[in-house]
Amino acid sequence: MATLANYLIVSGLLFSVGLAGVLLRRNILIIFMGLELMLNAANLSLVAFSRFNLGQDGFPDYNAQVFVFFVITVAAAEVAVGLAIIVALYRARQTTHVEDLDTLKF
Amino acid sequence: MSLALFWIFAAITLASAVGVVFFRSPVSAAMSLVMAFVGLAALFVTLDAFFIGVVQVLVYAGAVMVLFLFIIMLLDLRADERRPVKLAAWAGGGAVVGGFMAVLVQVVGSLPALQQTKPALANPAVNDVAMVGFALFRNFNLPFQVIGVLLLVATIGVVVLSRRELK
Amino acid sequence: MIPAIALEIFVVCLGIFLLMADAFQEKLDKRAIAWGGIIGLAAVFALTFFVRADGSAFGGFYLNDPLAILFKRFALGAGIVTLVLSLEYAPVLECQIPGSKPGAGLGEFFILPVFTCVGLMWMASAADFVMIFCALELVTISFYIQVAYARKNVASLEAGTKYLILGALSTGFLVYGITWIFGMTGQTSLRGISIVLGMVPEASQTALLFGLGLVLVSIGFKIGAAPFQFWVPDVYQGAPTPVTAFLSVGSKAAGFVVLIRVIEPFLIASAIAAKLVAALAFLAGLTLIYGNLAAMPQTNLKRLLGYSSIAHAGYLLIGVASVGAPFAGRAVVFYLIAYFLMTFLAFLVLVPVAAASGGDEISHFNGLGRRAPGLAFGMLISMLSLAGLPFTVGFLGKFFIFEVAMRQGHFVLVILGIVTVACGFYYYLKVVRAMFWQPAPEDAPPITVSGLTRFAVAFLAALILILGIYPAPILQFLL
Amino acid sequence: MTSAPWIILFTPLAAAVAILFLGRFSKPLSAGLAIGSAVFGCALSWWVFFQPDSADPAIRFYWMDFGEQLQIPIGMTVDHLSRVMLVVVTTIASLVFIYSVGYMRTEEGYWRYFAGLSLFLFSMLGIVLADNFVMMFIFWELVGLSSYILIGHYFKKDSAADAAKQAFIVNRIGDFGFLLGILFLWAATGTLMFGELTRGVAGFADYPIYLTVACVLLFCGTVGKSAQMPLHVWLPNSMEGPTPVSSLLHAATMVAAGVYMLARIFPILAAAPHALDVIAWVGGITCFAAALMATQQDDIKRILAYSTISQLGYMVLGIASAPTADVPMFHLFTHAFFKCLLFLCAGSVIVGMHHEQNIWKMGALKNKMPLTMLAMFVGSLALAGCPFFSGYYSKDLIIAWAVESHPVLGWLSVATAGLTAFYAFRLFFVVFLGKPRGDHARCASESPLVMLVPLACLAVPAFIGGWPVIEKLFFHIEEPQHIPHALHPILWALFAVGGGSAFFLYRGAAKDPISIPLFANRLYIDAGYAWGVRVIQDGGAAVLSWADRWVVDLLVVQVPSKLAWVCGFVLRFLQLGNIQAYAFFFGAGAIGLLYLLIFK
Repeated sequence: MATLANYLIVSGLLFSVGLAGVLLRRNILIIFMGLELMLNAANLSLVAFSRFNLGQDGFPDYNAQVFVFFVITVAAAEVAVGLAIIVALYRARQTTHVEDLDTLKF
Repeated sequence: MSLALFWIFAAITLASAVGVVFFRSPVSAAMSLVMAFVGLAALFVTLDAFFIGVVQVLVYAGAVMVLFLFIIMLLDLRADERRPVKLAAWAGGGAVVGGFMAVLVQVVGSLPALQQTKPALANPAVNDVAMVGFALFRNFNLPFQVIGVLLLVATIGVVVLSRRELK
Repeated sequence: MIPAIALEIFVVCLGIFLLMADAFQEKLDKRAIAWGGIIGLAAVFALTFFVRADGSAFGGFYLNDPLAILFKRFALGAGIVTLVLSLEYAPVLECQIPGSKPGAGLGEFFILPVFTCVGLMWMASAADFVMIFCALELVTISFYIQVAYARKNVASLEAGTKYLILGALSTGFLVYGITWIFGMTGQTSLRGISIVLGMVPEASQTALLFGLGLVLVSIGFKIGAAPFQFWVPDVYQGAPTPVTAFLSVGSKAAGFVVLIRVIEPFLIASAIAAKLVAALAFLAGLTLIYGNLAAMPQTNLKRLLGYSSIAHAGYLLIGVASVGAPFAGRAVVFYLIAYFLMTFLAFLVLVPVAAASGGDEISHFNGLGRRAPGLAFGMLISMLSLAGLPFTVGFLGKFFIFEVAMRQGHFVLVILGIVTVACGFYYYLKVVRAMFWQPAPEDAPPITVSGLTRFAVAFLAALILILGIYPAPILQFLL
Repeated sequence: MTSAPWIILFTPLAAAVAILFLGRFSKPLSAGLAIGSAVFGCALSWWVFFQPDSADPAIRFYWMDFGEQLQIPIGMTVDHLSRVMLVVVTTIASLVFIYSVGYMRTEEGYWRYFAGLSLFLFSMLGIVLADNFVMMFIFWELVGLSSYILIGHYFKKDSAADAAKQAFIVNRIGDFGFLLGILFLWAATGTLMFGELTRGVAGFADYPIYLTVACVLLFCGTVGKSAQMPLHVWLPNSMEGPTPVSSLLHAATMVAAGVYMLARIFPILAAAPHALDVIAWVGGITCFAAALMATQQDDIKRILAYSTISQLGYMVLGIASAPTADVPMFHLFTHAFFKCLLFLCAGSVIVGMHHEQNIWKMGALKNKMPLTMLAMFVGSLALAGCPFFSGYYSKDLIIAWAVESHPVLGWLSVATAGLTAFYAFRLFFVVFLGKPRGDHARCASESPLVMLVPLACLAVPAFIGGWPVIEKLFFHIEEPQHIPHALHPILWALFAVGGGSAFFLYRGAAKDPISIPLFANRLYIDAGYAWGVRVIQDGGAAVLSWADRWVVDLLVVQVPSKLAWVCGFVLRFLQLGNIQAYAFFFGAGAIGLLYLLIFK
């Protein structure tokens, strides 16, 4: 049987990989994918916690699953708005590369 | 058996996630991300969260990734593939990720319930869609409304930001 | 008496009504929408005085205490001033959005702040991490859109992208943090956490602190605390000016309300509380130093205000780090009100001057004392108050903060605060110097100001002085 | 009686507001309002002064009241100290206001000037009457603000605008210390009322270091406001303002505020002997060094400015060495009159000379301006410490106490007395004797009556202000017991030597180089001073006034601009504009915070 630690480690690794995507990739779209991975990692932990720490009635804490549902919804909305901004940016600058975005600095 | 399944799905998820970071082509990265999401959905299922698993596939693998691919195609993002890799950026990013993982390992290692295995459910055949639904519409009514307003705002935003000419 | 939630319902209905009016009344002058928003929000503001603060509702998601009511007013006020600013800014914005006809796209620009305002109001009442998350995201996503709104202007888009990426990063940290707090306590509601916190085993505290730390990182991002503040100057500079103002006042204030609410249950456990206060004090010191020092070489006023907002977050964090003192909460709230007045006043002057002079560099303010004495006087009061000169509300804000910090023994922070106030004088007086000691350019165009803006400038300036001399009404109100 | 102090305080404010709205329509109206309010306040102050003490002289209400935690009262102290100060401030102010009518009649910004004066008077009276630290601090800042307005009166002139800014900023530096000191005391005692503080501090005797730090921080306020070393730089530069303003600034208001504050908290200081040592040294050194600087200035107002710094040094030294605050207050009292007189005379000379301020372009004015000369002579004698003139009594008292409690500083101040006589008469002889050294000096003319009457009025107290009969009326002073018998003869001799050498050196001097032997001597002192400066900055100025200017430059121009440059430089590494760099800092910061939270 997989233990709680297994799930938490997998989730933590997933979060770290997502963070690595944000920190290492220079294409805004892929940075954005990294951010989605981070949110998903959090979701995995949430579900794992809810499944491993059962309530008094012997069922998982469904409140956590509702939270996961909200996170997914918000993430989808964020993706929609984010991609709209990226498209607008591409139309104006013909780039999705972070290093080209440096007019505002110092 | 279930442990093996867990590790298979975990391996698929993590490997695909690493692929997102390392594939040069955005299309490959996006496809890899789809695999990660599917693997994750499977992991949800191993945790008896069938509803979340389904939503994960529907929303992420179905809608979000299609959006991503669509944008990648629309913007034709093959042009700026070849840029020199910045060693300093990779070293710095790697250090931060490494540091974060180190903290995380410490934290997970300190947990008392580390080796805890899945306790048995009171009723293995529980209808978790219904349970989540009850929780959502009874307890979480207010946040649900907030999310509704959020989606409205997001809709306005997408229209405003991506229309060629505003009316 | 009406239930508190009705306030948010009214504002949502107002937003939807304005949206419908914008969509279906093609002939409608877009300015009417802004006026509708201002009047509607003002009406709801008036309604807040008929709400009784009677505790929690909606299964513990919604808190309805005096602090929440106060910040609902705060959010509504911020929304109103933002719409006033937007009206003044509309001609500038019109050139920066692709429209098929004059006034196209302005309607949504006036409507989005209304929805942001709802988000801020919900944040003020959020008593559960789920609710905090949802309200916070409503605010954040609406800000993504508003920051990038002027999409023919590359700076606006760049600012939008930066805010989007870093904001989403902070959201990731927030969710992961909430996850760990939930994992260790089995609770998402702040009240529930405060109940079970005593029963959490010693060994779980590391993980609990880990989750709390991640949440702090995310809130630190929202309030612009160092080292999570890097987005602030860039985004403030690039965003359309009314959005900058809203972001710097509304978003920051809501962040502080959430911060106050989130740390409250954790103060029960003394081991956690000590570490928490130490971490907050550390953030406060870092933020003070960064915000004040970095502001010194700035020449762009919007960017300067960005750094200034970081600096003020530092002073506010000193107040939050002094939570043990009986007066600390009120000191923070008073400071936020002071910050509201002086920052909005600065933006109210900035918008017409920038529109007339064609830019928001400090040099564009040269000779404003002669060109537009009224506006220059408003700016003078704002700058002096931001710098913390006595007889302004900004001075009292700092005074109360330092007072509570002294009581809690944060001597180092107080000394740091006072030293950085001196830096503040340097960069705020740069603006004053430009206005009164530099000659106006030869071809300086006349500055036109609408009556509404004129009124708002006079009103805020008067409030700064009156509350600076006699703050008792506000303070008694906070009791 | 109870409402009189409130009326005294708010009359000038009302006048200032009225002038602000009505003054631009009529010059006589603005002057009349200002003078009327000042004279009225003066009369009322004298009346208050002669009232018997009442049981509870303080009247107060709460400005902010939150139960136990925070109460900030606004109240009036009408005790012995504040009554004396009230009389001095309002009397001097009335005379200066009247004099201003003559001085400013041709200047622009007439109503602005009088509104500023009234505001200034209001702020100063607020400091005098305050019964708690918060109120004092507020008026303290208000004095700074109104002096900023007045010094910068000719704001179109760059030097005036810079001087105003400098005065403001340098004062702020001192004020930060002051504010911090107030907070320290508050944190320790939980009260801000002067009366209660004394009791509160008594319970704090076990923490001498804390109390010392608090007192030294409070003293920082004095260092800024009363122009003590090293923050004295703003005062000579503040001469850019109109001369009556300098007079007001130097005699009774602003600079006196610092000394008055120390006198107010005298019982607290008495509990912190180490802080008193610091105060004594700062005062003694300032006293001596400023006198040295005064001996080699050429600008008539600058000589007087350094003289003020030196005299303030005496007062601060007096605070630290005398057993009661009455000793330095006595000197503050006499100094107010004779210094005001000197400045107004200087103003009269300047007007007569068509705004020429260099003493080496004056000369032989004794024939052209006999009345001014007479007044100036009285003032100089008082300043120099001539027996039977006011300055003699008060200054010798401070010197006597200083010799008793801090011998080194005491003898330094004795030496300063000789220097004082020297520079006072150098100024007098160069300006009024010898031959005219310029066209302006040849065609100078006596000032109008409206300026001469205040001179006459001031000459009287400058002469008799120190006589024992008057001293008894205002102060309760005792003489030190153990001073050397030779002290007074030495002081008389020093007065004679200083005055005499000035007479011989400058009587007929055509231009500065006649002081060549002295010049060498001055360089010798300067070299010592400049050496200290050179330790910090390679090179440095060789002349004291240069060093002076260097400090100005360092404090007000160089440090902020260099700091700004350094910040900009550092920021270019952090605020790169690159999202990924920001994300990196974000992540690193997050790890740092987590580390701090979890493992520390």
